[in-house]
Amino acid sequence: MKSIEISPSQYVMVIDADRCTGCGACMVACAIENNVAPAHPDATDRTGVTWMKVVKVSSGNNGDGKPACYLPLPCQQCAAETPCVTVCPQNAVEVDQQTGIVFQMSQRCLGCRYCMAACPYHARYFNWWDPEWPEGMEQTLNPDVAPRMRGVVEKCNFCHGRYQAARASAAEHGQASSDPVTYEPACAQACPTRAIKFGTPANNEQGVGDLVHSSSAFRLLPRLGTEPRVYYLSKHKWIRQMAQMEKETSTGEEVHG
Amino acid sequence: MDSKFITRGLERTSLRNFSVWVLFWVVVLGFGLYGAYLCLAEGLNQTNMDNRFVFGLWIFLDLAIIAFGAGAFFTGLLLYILKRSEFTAVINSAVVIGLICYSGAVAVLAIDVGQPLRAWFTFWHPNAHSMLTEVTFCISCYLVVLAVEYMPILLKNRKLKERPSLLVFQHNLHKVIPVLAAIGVFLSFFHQGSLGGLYGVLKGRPFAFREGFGIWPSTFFLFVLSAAAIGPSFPLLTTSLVSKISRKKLVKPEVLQSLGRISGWLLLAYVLFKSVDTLVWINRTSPSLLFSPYEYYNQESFGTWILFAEIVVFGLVPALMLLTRKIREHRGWLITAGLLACAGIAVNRFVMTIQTLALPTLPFDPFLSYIPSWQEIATFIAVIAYGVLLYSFSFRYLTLFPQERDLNSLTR
Amino acid sequence: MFPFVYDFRWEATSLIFLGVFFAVITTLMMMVATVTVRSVKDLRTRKIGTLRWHETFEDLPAGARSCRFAMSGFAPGRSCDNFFECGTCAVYPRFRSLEERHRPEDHESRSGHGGFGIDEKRYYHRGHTWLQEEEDGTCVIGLDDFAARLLGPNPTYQLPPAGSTLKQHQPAFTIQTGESSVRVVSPIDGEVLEAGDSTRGWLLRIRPSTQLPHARHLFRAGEARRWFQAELERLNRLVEIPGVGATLADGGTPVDSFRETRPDANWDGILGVMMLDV
Amino acid sequence: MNSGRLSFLAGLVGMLLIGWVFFPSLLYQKEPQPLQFSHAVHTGEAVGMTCDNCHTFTADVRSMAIPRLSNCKECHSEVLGESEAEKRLVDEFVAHDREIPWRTYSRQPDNVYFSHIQHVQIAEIECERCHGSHGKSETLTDRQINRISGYSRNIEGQIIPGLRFKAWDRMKMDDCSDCHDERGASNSCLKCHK
Repeated sequence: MKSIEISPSQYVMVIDADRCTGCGACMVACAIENNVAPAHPDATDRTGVTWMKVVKVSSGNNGDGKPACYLPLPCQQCAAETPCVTVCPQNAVEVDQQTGIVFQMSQRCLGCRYCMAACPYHARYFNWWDPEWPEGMEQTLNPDVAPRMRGVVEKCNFCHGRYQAARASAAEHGQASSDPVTYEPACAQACPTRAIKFGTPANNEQGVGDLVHSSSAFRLLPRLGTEPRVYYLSKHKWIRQMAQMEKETSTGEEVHG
Repeated sequence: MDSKFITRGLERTSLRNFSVWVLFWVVVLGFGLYGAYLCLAEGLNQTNMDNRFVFGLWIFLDLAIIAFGAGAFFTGLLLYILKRSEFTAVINSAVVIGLICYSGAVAVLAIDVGQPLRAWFTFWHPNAHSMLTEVTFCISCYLVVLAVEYMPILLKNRKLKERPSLLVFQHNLHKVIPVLAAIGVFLSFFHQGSLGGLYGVLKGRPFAFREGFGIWPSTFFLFVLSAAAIGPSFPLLTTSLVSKISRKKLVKPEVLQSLGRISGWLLLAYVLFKSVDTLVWINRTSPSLLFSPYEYYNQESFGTWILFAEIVVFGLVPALMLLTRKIREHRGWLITAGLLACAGIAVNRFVMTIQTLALPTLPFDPFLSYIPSWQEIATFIAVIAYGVLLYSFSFRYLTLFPQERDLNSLTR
Repeated sequence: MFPFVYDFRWEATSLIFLGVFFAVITTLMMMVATVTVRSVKDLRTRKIGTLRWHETFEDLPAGARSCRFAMSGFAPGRSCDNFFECGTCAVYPRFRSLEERHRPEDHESRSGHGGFGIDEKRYYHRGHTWLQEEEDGTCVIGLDDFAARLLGPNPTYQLPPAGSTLKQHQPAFTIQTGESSVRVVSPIDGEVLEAGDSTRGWLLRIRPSTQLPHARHLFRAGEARRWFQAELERLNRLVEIPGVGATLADGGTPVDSFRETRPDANWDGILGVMMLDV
Repeated sequence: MNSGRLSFLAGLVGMLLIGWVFFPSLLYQKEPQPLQFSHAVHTGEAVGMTCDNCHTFTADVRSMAIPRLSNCKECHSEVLGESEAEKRLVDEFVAHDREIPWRTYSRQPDNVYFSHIQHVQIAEIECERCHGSHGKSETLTDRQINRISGYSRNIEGQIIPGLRFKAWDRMKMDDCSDCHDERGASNSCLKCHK
């Protein structure tokens, strides 16, 4: 696996697959934080909006003591050749150079869904229905996140509403806007097992700077060259190999992260 | 009754028959438009597309009918640029079909996107790196070109040309048609290619991803070549169909055979390049991304038979048929070969869109299936009905086939 | 799209892409503008008549456009590409001299050929009119036998008033017969002196701008015979007329009215195609 | 001049009038302020207040607050001058301890994230850069709301063809991005959008 090319001052997320119990707290926290409307009655698991989605992966008969694992799948915030950015016909997707966050401008989005076809991680979601909140529930909307309308694509942006808030309070303390700020996305905050760590390698918040270099770190489909900013951790070889599509590895040789 | 509007020397069915025919298609169109209206008013939840199967029937059909519409640019290329004057016999019809295909495709695209009113954003904030930007620009420009090319045909209508201003305009417009044809060829080359590039660039879809030259993946060139290959085949089919329905001889058989022969050579070249491309993809491109190409064909509905069908049954076979003089000179076989060739391109477009999306990329992802909803099918039917209506009116009131008067008697 | 639009990208790819796009759009707009300007100019300079004839000529079925020398056998299969303007045709003199050397004018006097009356004194035009020079230097115009049989009984004529100008190959007058009306093109440039009618044997008396012997595009009797023959064959391809065609070789006389033999045919279309009004 | 040309000109003038005069008044809904207020009196030499005397940061430090009644009450617990507005202030609002429902001129659209603290404190941009001479105005004009977009006309700009002559004539995205360009600040979407 290639060494990371990610600027140390950009954010990374490290998800410990061994710790994840599949409880789904991150999914709920994400939806509430980011003003995702309750699913339409006709929505299925393939038409709903779940910026963070936990999938269960079974080992088959090569369990290695762990028959199944859960992988929380947010947008992988690809750092290189970001597939969704190059395909968007009207520059509605952008990689922020400072934070590394891949940002979907729903207001610019045409809803052509080409980015969804391009995304190898299926981490993008289309608003098939008008977002509707039950009477009174719109009062609970997060003012830092703009709701999206029907017919546009949206996805995880590392809770950039929280980033903006952190940025503002950093400014209050006189911090220049070029320095990275410390904040925690809703999913990381909500995880009861602390399986999701977030920060910049430079500041090494929650140890992310070390974790991305650990031997158990891996990323999804690294051969596509997308350099995701979301890392996974697992001590189990089958999980690492499965995620990297490496079916043939000689025994006894450790795959280096 | 309307005989004053029909070109002199052409024999057309009675107004009553024509009205019945039109009425039938208007009803079909109405039904289709209702489906399309639902998709616009209620949103794309009316379709069976979803977050994984983001493109469906519509994109497949868009790609296919835009390839079929290539007849307009290719006949224009043969006639105006390569000076093959025998194709005057089919150019008008090819232009009308091109116009129908492109306007139909654009209309469906407008329904397919989530926010059609933002379509102008692509022009205002274009991302020059996106194949889709290129497609959008080229198709809109080419639609304008086709509309301008259609004008002289329309203005030749018996009643319209009575007006001096229209006559003069038509005359002058006709003089610059070669320039339009050249622009059309240029635009077609790029957007037919970019439609192929749409999928070829998707590294995240190893089934569709292809290497290429510079910014263009190999599918770019394959799409151009395949569109050019059926460019002559599709007018051959439509001409035969119209001939059958109207019970008129429309063009001399030699013209159709000539179209078939050109189609055959191009198709042969396409099959050759497609085979080389497939081999490179199986042996190099796909393995380099750690995807075993054989897995793509393990799925229930998409076996290797589809690859065989695409390249051999609907590629090599019609190519060889069209290149065989004896087969070409037999009307029925000629049409069969044209039909096979067009089906082959449709299969190719199907594979590039539907199969690409059905196959999983993530290792733990399942294979997906998708069946279009009635609203999607209705929208497609609306395009067909629109095409039939526009063509019927053009055929009745305009001169689509100049040779028709020489080939038919005027006895009822 | 434009440099003043937010997030316009000053990078090579964008600039090339937009450059090509604007080039295409500009070319398209320039072309439509040029066509419009030219059209306005053409409308002003009143070339409509000539232009309409050229357009009509282009629209004629291929069978109606054969060269006169194709009919006489000197240029087999040749189509006219000069709008029947033999006076300005480049190949005319060559074929004409050939014709004169190899087949001296057929003086065999016959009152008719294929049952059509052909008058040695008359000049025939491809729109099925004839011209005859009178003693006072004026000319009279009439419809030939072929046209008379196409039109059927009792056609009505809308003739131009005295003083009108006629232009060669451009509509001179209109005939109404049954449900169809057909415009008859003028065989020559000239000025209308008097309108006649069918009982007087001619329809218009004119003062031609060209002296008839110099009007190269008109047929004399010998050529007219071959042309009538070709026209009959053309008609027969459009509609099978009993008593014409195969029987003609025997010198049989065609029926007086083609119409009556085949009332079911599309006579409006036939009239237009045969009389150069499509 | 013939009648055709005359009627063309008349039509042109008519349409221009409709477009430039009638249509804007139709497009924008006028909302009067609940009370008249003279910034000029307060910031003038006699009183000598500055903007941040009343417009302080909100709790989340992103916005500048519209003054609350408590700000006013600091001086205006009783009628000080002779103006009608001030009498109303005391009678209608101070006496009943009722907040004045001021109408905000420059509220950005929902999808815009604007942080005053970053602009005022970190970048040290003067209030006038965006708000112009509002702090020296004698009266409060009506707020004009675009009936279609719901945005204030102060965002879209008062000049009908959409031109900007002074930095504060408009507060559209282009105006933000121009200033970001000038100062070398990032123009990434994420910087201002949410």
